[in-house]
Amino acid sequence: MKPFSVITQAIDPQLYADYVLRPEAGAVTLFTGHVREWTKGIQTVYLAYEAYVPMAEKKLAQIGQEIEGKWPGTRVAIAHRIGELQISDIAVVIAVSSPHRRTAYEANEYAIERIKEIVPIWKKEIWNDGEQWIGDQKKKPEGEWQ
Amino acid sequence: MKPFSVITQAIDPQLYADYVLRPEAGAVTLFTGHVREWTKGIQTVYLAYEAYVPMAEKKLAQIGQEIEGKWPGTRVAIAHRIGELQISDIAVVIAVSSPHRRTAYEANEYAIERIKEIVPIWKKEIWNDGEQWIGDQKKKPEGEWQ
Amino acid sequence: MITVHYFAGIRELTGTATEELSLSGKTVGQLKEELIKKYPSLQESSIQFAVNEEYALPAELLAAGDVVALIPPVSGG
Amino acid sequence: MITVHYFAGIRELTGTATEELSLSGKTVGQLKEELIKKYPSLQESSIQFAVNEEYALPAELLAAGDVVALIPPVSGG
Repeated sequence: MKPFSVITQAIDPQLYADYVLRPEAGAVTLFTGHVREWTKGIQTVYLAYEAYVPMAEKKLAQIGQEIEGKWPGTRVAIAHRIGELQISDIAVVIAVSSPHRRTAYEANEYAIERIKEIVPIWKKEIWNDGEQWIGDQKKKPEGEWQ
Repeated sequence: MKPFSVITQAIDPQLYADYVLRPEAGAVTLFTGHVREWTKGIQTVYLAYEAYVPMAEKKLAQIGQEIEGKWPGTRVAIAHRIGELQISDIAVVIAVSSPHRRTAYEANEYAIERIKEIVPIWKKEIWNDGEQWIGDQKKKPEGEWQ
Repeated sequence: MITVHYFAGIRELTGTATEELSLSGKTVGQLKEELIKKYPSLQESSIQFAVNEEYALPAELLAAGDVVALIPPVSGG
Repeated sequence: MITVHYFAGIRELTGTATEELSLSGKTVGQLKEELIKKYPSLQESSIQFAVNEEYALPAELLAAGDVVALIPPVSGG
Protein backbone atom coordinates (compact mmCIF):
# COMPACT_ATOMS: atom_id res chain seq x y z
CA MET A 1 0.00 0.00 0.00
CA LYS A 2 1.25 3.50 -0.84
CA PRO A 3 1.08 5.50 2.42
CA PHE A 4 0.82 8.86 0.60
CA SER A 5 -1.39 8.58 -2.41
CA VAL A 6 -3.94 10.21 -4.67
CA ILE A 7 -6.48 7.62 -5.75
CA THR A 8 -9.52 7.46 -7.99
CA GLN A 9 -11.44 4.65 -6.30
CA ALA A 10 -13.33 4.71 -2.98
CA ILE A 11 -11.12 5.13 0.10
CA ASP A 12 -11.05 2.27 2.60
CA PRO A 13 -9.98 4.06 5.82
CA GLN A 14 -9.14 0.86 7.68
CA LEU A 15 -6.20 0.21 5.33
CA TYR A 16 -4.57 3.42 6.54
CA ALA A 17 -5.27 2.78 10.21
CA ASP A 18 -3.76 -0.69 9.84
CA TYR A 19 -0.69 0.73 8.10
CA VAL A 20 0.22 3.05 10.99
CA LEU A 21 -0.40 0.56 13.82
CA ARG A 22 2.69 -0.79 15.61
CA PRO A 23 3.39 -2.33 19.05
CA GLU A 24 4.65 1.07 20.28
CA ALA A 25 1.36 2.77 19.36
CA GLY A 26 -1.11 3.44 22.15
CA ALA A 27 -3.28 5.74 20.05
CA VAL A 28 -4.44 5.91 16.45
CA THR A 29 -6.42 8.86 15.11
CA LEU A 30 -8.21 8.44 11.82
CA PHE A 31 -9.69 11.51 10.18
CA THR A 32 -12.01 11.22 7.21
CA GLY A 33 -13.19 14.26 5.32
CA HIS A 34 -16.57 13.68 3.69
CA VAL A 35 -18.61 15.42 1.03
CA ARG A 36 -21.11 17.50 3.00
CA GLU A 37 -24.53 18.19 1.57
CA TRP A 38 -24.89 21.78 2.78
CA THR A 39 -22.24 24.54 2.83
CA LYS A 40 -23.29 28.01 3.96
CA GLY A 41 -26.88 27.32 3.01
CA ILE A 42 -26.10 26.04 -0.48
CA GLN A 43 -26.88 22.43 -1.36
CA THR A 44 -24.07 20.50 -3.01
CA VAL A 45 -25.12 17.90 -5.61
CA TYR A 46 -21.65 16.42 -5.92
CA LEU A 47 -17.98 17.45 -5.86
CA ALA A 48 -15.32 17.04 -8.53
CA TYR A 49 -11.72 16.85 -7.31
CA GLU A 50 -8.71 17.33 -9.57
CA ALA A 51 -5.04 16.97 -8.62
CA TYR A 52 -1.57 17.47 -10.00
CA VAL A 53 -1.06 13.86 -9.02
CA PRO A 54 2.72 13.36 -8.87
CA MET A 55 3.30 16.65 -7.05
CA ALA A 56 0.33 16.06 -4.74
CA GLU A 57 1.73 12.68 -3.68
CA LYS A 58 5.13 14.28 -3.03
CA LYS A 59 3.49 16.97 -0.89
CA LEU A 60 1.48 14.40 1.07
CA ALA A 61 4.73 12.54 1.76
CA GLN A 62 6.36 15.84 2.78
CA ILE A 63 3.57 16.40 5.31
CA GLY A 64 4.25 12.92 6.68
CA GLN A 65 7.94 13.79 7.05
CA GLU A 66 7.10 17.10 8.72
CA ILE A 67 4.94 15.27 11.25
CA GLU A 68 7.47 12.55 11.97
CA GLY A 69 10.03 15.34 12.51
CA LYS A 70 7.83 17.47 14.76
CA TRP A 71 6.41 14.52 16.73
CA PRO A 72 9.01 11.72 16.86
CA GLY A 73 7.47 8.29 17.28
CA THR A 74 4.46 8.99 15.07
CA ARG A 75 3.65 7.14 11.87
CA VAL A 76 1.43 8.72 9.21
CA ALA A 77 -0.54 7.66 6.12
CA ILE A 78 -2.68 9.94 3.95
CA ALA A 79 -4.80 9.38 0.86
CA HIS A 80 -6.88 11.81 -1.15
CA ARG A 81 -9.47 10.75 -3.67
CA ILE A 82 -10.06 12.61 -6.96
CA GLY A 83 -12.84 12.47 -9.53
CA GLU A 84 -16.55 12.82 -8.89
CA LEU A 85 -17.61 12.30 -5.27
CA GLN A 86 -21.16 12.01 -3.96
CA ILE A 87 -22.57 13.17 -0.62
CA SER A 88 -20.87 11.38 2.33
CA ASP A 89 -18.09 9.92 0.16
CA ILE A 90 -14.64 10.12 1.74
CA ALA A 91 -12.45 12.73 0.04
CA VAL A 92 -9.43 12.39 2.34
CA VAL A 93 -8.21 10.02 5.02
CA ILE A 94 -5.43 10.77 7.52
CA ALA A 95 -4.16 8.08 9.90
CA VAL A 96 -1.65 8.88 12.64
CA SER A 97 -0.33 6.53 15.29
CA SER A 98 1.62 7.61 18.33
CA PRO A 99 2.64 6.20 21.69
CA HIS A 100 0.35 8.76 23.39
CA ARG A 101 -3.03 10.20 22.44
CA ARG A 102 -2.35 13.96 22.61
CA THR A 103 0.21 13.71 19.83
CA ALA A 104 -2.05 11.56 17.67
CA TYR A 105 -4.76 14.25 17.74
CA GLU A 106 -2.38 17.18 17.23
CA ALA A 107 -0.44 15.60 14.40
CA ASN A 108 -3.60 14.51 12.62
CA GLU A 109 -5.06 18.01 12.72
CA TYR A 110 -1.74 19.42 11.55
CA ALA A 111 -1.93 17.13 8.53
CA ILE A 112 -5.34 18.34 7.35
CA GLU A 113 -4.31 21.99 7.82
CA ARG A 114 -1.17 21.41 5.74
CA ILE A 115 -3.13 19.56 3.05
CA LYS A 116 -5.30 22.62 2.68
CA GLU A 117 -2.19 24.82 2.35
CA ILE A 118 0.29 23.04 0.11
CA VAL A 119 -1.14 20.01 -1.70
CA PRO A 120 -2.12 20.74 -5.33
CA ILE A 121 -5.66 19.38 -5.23
CA TRP A 122 -8.72 21.37 -6.26
CA LYS A 123 -12.38 20.99 -5.52
CA LYS A 124 -15.28 22.05 -7.70
CA GLU A 125 -18.71 22.28 -6.09
CA ILE A 126 -21.59 21.35 -8.37
CA TRP A 127 -24.98 22.73 -7.35
CA ASN A 128 -28.38 22.40 -8.99
CA ASP A 129 -27.94 25.82 -10.62
CA GLY A 130 -24.23 26.11 -11.22
CA GLU A 131 -20.72 25.14 -10.22
CA GLN A 132 -17.54 26.73 -8.89
CA TRP A 133 -13.91 25.88 -8.31
CA ILE A 134 -13.14 26.52 -4.64
CA GLY A 135 -10.00 28.45 -3.72
CA ASP A 136 -8.31 28.57 -0.35
CA GLN A 137 -10.82 30.57 1.68
CA LYS A 138 -8.20 31.24 4.34
CA LYS A 139 -6.13 33.30 1.95
CA LYS A 140 -8.56 35.09 -0.31
CA PRO A 141 -12.19 35.96 -0.78
CA GLU A 142 -14.47 33.32 -2.18
CA GLY A 143 -15.53 33.41 -5.77
CA GLU A 144 -12.23 34.56 -7.21
CA TRP A 145 -12.25 31.74 -9.74
CA GLN A 146 -15.88 32.16 -10.62
CA MET B 1 -25.76 -1.33 17.16
CA LYS B 2 -25.49 0.15 20.64
CA PRO B 3 -23.68 3.48 20.26
CA PHE B 4 -22.39 3.46 23.86
CA SER B 5 -21.31 0.01 24.86
CA VAL B 6 -18.91 -2.14 26.83
CA ILE B 7 -18.14 -5.27 24.86
CA THR B 8 -16.11 -8.43 25.29
CA GLN B 9 -15.31 -9.21 21.68
CA ALA B 10 -12.87 -7.45 19.33
CA ILE B 11 -13.85 -3.89 18.41
CA ASP B 12 -14.57 -3.18 14.74
CA PRO B 13 -13.95 0.58 14.53
CA GLN B 14 -15.65 0.98 11.16
CA LEU B 15 -19.04 0.18 12.72
CA TYR B 16 -18.75 3.26 14.90
CA ALA B 17 -17.53 5.52 12.10
CA ASP B 18 -20.47 4.36 9.98
CA TYR B 19 -22.91 5.00 12.82
CA VAL B 20 -21.98 8.68 13.17
CA LEU B 21 -21.86 9.51 9.44
CA ARG B 22 -24.71 11.67 8.08
CA PRO B 23 -25.17 13.97 5.04
CA GLU B 24 -24.45 17.00 7.26
CA ALA B 25 -21.08 15.59 8.34
CA GLY B 26 -17.98 16.95 6.67
CA ALA B 27 -15.59 15.39 9.15
CA VAL B 28 -15.38 12.14 11.09
CA THR B 29 -12.68 11.54 13.69
CA LEU B 30 -12.11 8.00 14.85
CA PHE B 31 -9.86 7.44 17.86
CA THR B 32 -8.69 3.97 18.79
CA GLY B 33 -6.74 3.32 21.97
CA HIS B 34 -4.49 0.30 21.66
CA VAL B 35 -2.58 -1.90 24.08
CA ARG B 36 0.97 -0.55 23.95
CA GLU B 37 3.90 -2.86 24.47
CA TRP B 38 6.09 -0.47 26.48
CA THR B 39 5.05 1.97 29.23
CA LYS B 40 7.77 3.93 31.03
CA GLY B 41 10.35 1.28 30.18
CA ILE B 42 8.26 -1.65 31.40
CA GLN B 43 7.13 -4.29 28.91
CA THR B 44 3.45 -5.19 29.04
CA VAL B 45 2.59 -8.84 28.28
CA TYR B 46 -1.16 -8.19 28.14
CA LEU B 47 -3.85 -6.08 29.80
CA ALA B 48 -6.96 -7.15 31.68
CA TYR B 49 -9.87 -4.70 31.69
CA GLU B 50 -12.78 -4.90 34.08
CA ALA B 51 -15.90 -2.70 34.14
CA TYR B 52 -18.99 -2.01 36.15
CA VAL B 53 -20.81 -2.64 32.90
CA PRO B 54 -24.27 -1.07 33.35
CA MET B 55 -22.87 2.08 34.97
CA ALA B 56 -20.01 2.29 32.45
CA GLU B 57 -22.49 2.23 29.56
CA LYS B 58 -24.55 4.96 31.23
CA LYS B 59 -21.43 7.09 31.69
CA LEU B 60 -20.38 6.59 28.06
CA ALA B 61 -23.85 7.73 26.99
CA GLN B 62 -23.55 10.71 29.35
CA ILE B 63 -20.30 11.70 27.64
CA GLY B 64 -22.10 11.51 24.31
CA GLN B 65 -24.82 13.83 25.64
CA GLU B 66 -22.22 16.23 27.05
CA ILE B 67 -20.58 16.42 23.64
CA GLU B 68 -23.81 16.90 21.71
CA GLY B 69 -24.64 19.70 24.18
CA LYS B 70 -21.27 21.42 23.99
CA TRP B 71 -20.89 21.00 20.23
CA PRO B 72 -24.33 21.00 18.58
CA GLY B 73 -24.41 19.13 15.30
CA THR B 74 -22.03 16.39 16.40
CA ARG B 75 -22.92 12.71 16.65
CA VAL B 76 -20.92 10.36 18.89
CA ALA B 77 -20.42 6.62 19.39
CA ILE B 78 -18.08 5.00 21.92
CA ALA B 79 -17.24 1.40 22.78
CA HIS B 80 -14.84 0.00 25.35
CA ARG B 81 -13.67 -3.59 25.36
CA ILE B 82 -13.11 -5.57 28.56
CA GLY B 83 -11.38 -8.86 29.30
CA GLU B 84 -7.85 -9.85 28.30
CA LEU B 85 -6.33 -7.74 25.53
CA GLN B 86 -3.09 -8.43 23.71
CA ILE B 87 -0.55 -5.92 22.34
CA SER B 88 -2.11 -3.68 19.64
CA ASP B 89 -5.68 -4.79 20.42
CA ILE B 90 -8.20 -1.96 20.48
CA ALA B 91 -9.35 -1.13 24.03
CA VAL B 92 -11.54 1.84 23.15
CA VAL B 93 -13.02 3.42 20.03
CA ILE B 94 -14.49 6.92 19.82
CA ALA B 95 -16.22 8.14 16.66
CA VAL B 96 -17.37 11.74 16.28
CA SER B 97 -18.94 13.33 13.22
CA SER B 98 -19.40 17.04 12.77
CA PRO B 99 -20.12 19.48 9.95
CA HIS B 100 -16.62 20.94 10.42
CA ARG B 101 -13.28 19.36 11.28
CA ARG B 102 -12.16 21.46 14.26
CA THR B 103 -15.14 20.32 16.31
CA ALA B 104 -14.65 16.68 15.35
CA TYR B 105 -11.11 16.73 16.75
CA GLU B 106 -11.98 18.69 19.89
CA ALA B 107 -15.03 16.64 20.78
CA ASN B 108 -13.21 13.38 20.22
CA GLU B 109 -10.36 14.37 22.52
CA TYR B 110 -12.88 15.56 25.11
CA ALA B 111 -14.45 12.09 25.03
CA ILE B 112 -11.25 10.22 25.84
CA GLU B 113 -10.41 12.65 28.64
CA ARG B 114 -13.87 12.17 30.15
CA ILE B 115 -13.66 8.39 29.81
CA LYS B 116 -10.49 8.51 31.89
CA GLU B 117 -12.27 10.61 34.52
CA ILE B 118 -15.74 9.16 35.03
CA VAL B 119 -16.28 5.77 33.40
CA PRO B 120 -15.95 2.83 35.83
CA ILE B 121 -13.47 0.74 33.88
CA TRP B 122 -10.19 -0.52 35.29
CA LYS B 123 -7.02 -1.75 33.68
CA LYS B 124 -4.55 -4.24 35.08
CA GLU B 125 -1.13 -4.41 33.49
CA ILE B 126 0.42 -7.86 33.40
CA TRP B 127 4.21 -7.97 33.09
CA ASN B 128 6.59 -10.93 32.97
CA ASP B 129 7.36 -10.46 36.67
CA GLY B 130 4.13 -9.12 38.14
CA GLU B 131 0.92 -7.25 37.64
CA GLN B 132 -0.80 -4.08 38.86
CA TRP B 133 -4.19 -2.41 38.74
CA ILE B 134 -3.68 1.06 37.28
CA GLY B 135 -5.35 4.04 38.99
CA ASP B 136 -5.92 7.46 37.50
CA GLN B 137 -2.39 8.81 37.29
CA LYS B 138 -3.73 12.34 36.89
CA LYS B 139 -5.17 12.32 40.37
CA LYS B 140 -2.84 10.26 42.52
CA PRO B 141 0.58 8.64 42.63
CA GLU B 142 1.02 5.39 40.78
CA GLY B 143 1.03 2.14 42.66
CA GLU B 144 -1.62 3.03 45.19
CA TRP B 145 -3.49 -0.18 44.48
CA GLN B 146 -0.38 -2.32 44.46
CA MET C 1 -30.58 -5.56 52.45
CA ILE C 2 -28.35 -3.71 50.02
CA THR C 3 -26.05 -5.15 47.40
CA VAL C 4 -22.41 -4.03 47.36
CA HIS C 5 -20.14 -4.52 44.34
CA TYR C 6 -16.35 -4.46 44.46
CA PHE C 7 -14.10 -3.99 41.45
CA ALA C 8 -10.48 -4.27 40.40
CA GLY C 9 -7.99 -3.74 43.24
CA ILE C 10 -10.79 -3.43 45.80
CA ARG C 11 -12.28 -6.75 44.70
CA GLU C 12 -8.91 -8.41 45.19
CA LEU C 13 -8.61 -6.77 48.60
CA THR C 14 -12.07 -7.81 49.85
CA GLY C 15 -11.82 -11.23 48.22
CA THR C 16 -15.34 -10.97 46.85
CA ALA C 17 -17.03 -9.26 43.92
CA THR C 18 -20.47 -8.84 45.52
CA GLU C 19 -22.06 -9.17 48.93
CA GLU C 20 -25.42 -8.44 50.56
CA LEU C 21 -25.39 -6.25 53.69
CA SER C 22 -28.17 -5.28 56.13
CA LEU C 23 -27.55 -1.59 56.01
CA SER C 24 -30.69 0.24 54.95
CA GLY C 25 -31.36 3.54 56.71
CA LYS C 26 -27.69 4.44 56.84
CA THR C 27 -25.80 6.87 54.64
CA VAL C 28 -23.09 6.17 52.09
CA GLY C 29 -20.59 7.68 54.52
CA GLN C 30 -21.74 5.32 57.29
CA LEU C 31 -21.47 2.38 54.90
CA LYS C 32 -17.91 3.43 54.16
CA GLU C 33 -17.06 3.40 57.88
CA GLU C 34 -18.61 -0.06 58.29
CA LEU C 35 -16.67 -1.40 55.32
CA ILE C 36 -13.41 0.04 56.65
CA LYS C 37 -14.02 -1.81 59.92
CA LYS C 38 -14.63 -5.01 57.97
CA TYR C 39 -11.75 -4.47 55.49
CA PRO C 40 -9.14 -2.29 57.25
CA SER C 41 -6.94 -1.97 54.17
CA LEU C 42 -9.73 -0.01 52.45
CA GLN C 43 -8.88 2.97 54.67
CA GLU C 44 -6.08 4.41 52.61
CA SER C 45 -7.90 4.12 49.33
CA SER C 46 -9.45 7.00 47.43
CA ILE C 47 -12.72 5.29 46.67
CA GLN C 48 -15.82 6.84 45.19
CA PHE C 49 -19.24 5.32 45.77
CA ALA C 50 -22.02 4.72 43.31
CA VAL C 51 -25.63 4.07 44.32
CA ASN C 52 -27.85 2.53 41.66
CA GLU C 53 -25.23 3.22 38.99
CA GLU C 54 -24.73 6.92 39.74
CA TYR C 55 -21.95 8.58 41.73
CA ALA C 56 -23.19 9.36 45.26
CA LEU C 57 -22.12 11.76 48.01
CA PRO C 58 -21.43 10.57 51.59
CA ALA C 59 -24.71 12.08 52.82
CA GLU C 60 -26.90 10.00 50.49
CA LEU C 61 -29.27 7.74 52.40
CA LEU C 62 -29.38 4.05 51.49
CA ALA C 63 -32.66 2.17 51.15
CA ALA C 64 -33.40 -1.54 51.01
CA GLY C 65 -32.76 -2.88 47.53
CA ASP C 66 -30.13 -0.27 46.65
CA VAL C 67 -27.12 -1.39 44.67
CA VAL C 68 -23.91 0.19 45.86
CA ALA C 69 -20.57 0.00 44.09
CA LEU C 70 -17.14 0.94 45.37
CA ILE C 71 -15.34 2.69 42.52
CA PRO C 72 -11.55 2.78 42.79
CA PRO C 73 -9.76 5.34 40.58
CA VAL C 74 -10.81 4.49 37.06
CA SER C 75 -8.27 3.63 34.37
CA GLY C 76 -10.19 2.98 31.18
CA GLY C 77 -9.09 4.10 27.74
CA MET D 1 10.87 23.35 -24.94
CA ILE D 2 9.18 23.32 -21.58
CA THR D 3 5.91 21.66 -20.65
CA VAL D 4 3.24 23.75 -18.91
CA HIS D 5 0.32 22.19 -16.99
CA TYR D 6 -2.90 24.00 -16.12
CA PHE D 7 -5.37 22.87 -13.47
CA ALA D 8 -8.88 23.55 -12.22
CA GLY D 9 -10.10 27.10 -12.88
CA ILE D 10 -6.93 27.97 -14.79
CA ARG D 11 -7.37 24.98 -17.09
CA GLU D 12 -10.90 26.11 -17.89
CA LEU D 13 -9.61 29.63 -18.51
CA THR D 14 -6.76 28.59 -20.86
CA GLY D 15 -8.89 25.93 -22.51
CA THR D 16 -6.06 23.39 -22.36
CA ALA D 17 -4.54 21.14 -19.71
CA THR D 18 -1.00 21.04 -21.11
CA GLU D 19 1.04 22.82 -23.72
CA GLU D 20 4.66 22.94 -24.88
CA LEU D 21 6.38 26.35 -25.00
CA SER D 22 9.81 27.47 -26.30
CA LEU D 23 10.86 29.27 -23.19
CA SER D 24 14.12 27.85 -21.89
CA GLY D 25 16.60 30.39 -20.52
CA LYS D 26 13.84 32.52 -19.05
CA THR D 27 12.74 32.75 -15.43
CA VAL D 28 9.48 31.67 -13.87
CA GLY D 29 8.58 35.35 -13.53
CA GLN D 30 9.19 35.93 -17.24
CA LEU D 31 7.09 32.87 -18.07
CA LYS D 32 4.29 34.34 -16.00
CA GLU D 33 4.45 37.58 -17.98
CA GLU D 34 4.35 35.69 -21.28
CA LEU D 35 1.39 33.65 -20.13
CA ILE D 36 -0.48 36.76 -19.02
CA LYS D 37 0.03 38.20 -22.51
CA LYS D 38 -1.34 34.98 -24.00
CA TYR D 39 -4.20 34.60 -21.47
CA PRO D 40 -5.05 38.10 -20.19
CA SER D 41 -7.56 36.82 -17.65
CA LEU D 42 -4.71 35.11 -15.75
CA GLN D 43 -3.59 38.54 -14.55
CA GLU D 44 -5.88 38.84 -11.57
CA SER D 45 -5.23 35.35 -10.30
CA SER D 46 -3.08 34.50 -7.31
CA ILE D 47 -1.21 31.67 -8.98
CA GLN D 48 1.79 29.85 -7.64
CA PHE D 49 4.23 28.10 -9.95
CA ALA D 50 5.78 24.67 -9.65
CA VAL D 51 8.85 23.56 -11.58
CA ASN D 52 9.44 19.82 -11.78
CA GLU D 53 6.84 19.23 -9.07
CA GLU D 54 8.21 21.69 -6.51
CA TYR D 55 7.01 25.21 -5.72
CA ALA D 56 9.29 27.75 -7.46
CA LEU D 57 10.09 31.43 -6.94
CA PRO D 58 9.85 33.98 -9.79
CA ALA D 59 13.67 34.15 -10.08
CA GLU D 60 14.06 30.43 -10.84
CA LEU D 61 15.58 29.85 -14.27
CA LEU D 62 13.85 27.45 -16.65
CA ALA D 63 15.79 24.89 -18.68
CA ALA D 64 14.75 22.78 -21.66
CA GLY D 65 12.75 19.77 -20.51
CA ASP D 66 11.41 21.45 -17.38
CA VAL D 67 7.83 20.74 -16.40
CA VAL D 68 6.03 23.82 -15.09
CA ALA D 69 2.62 23.83 -13.43
CA LEU D 70 0.37 26.78 -12.64
CA ILE D 71 -1.11 26.15 -9.20
CA PRO D 72 -4.28 28.08 -8.39
CA PRO D 73 -5.24 28.30 -4.70
CA VAL D 74 -5.54 24.72 -3.54
CA SER D 75 -8.77 23.37 -2.04
CA GLY D 76 -8.16 19.74 -1.13
CA GLY D 77 -9.43 18.06 1.98
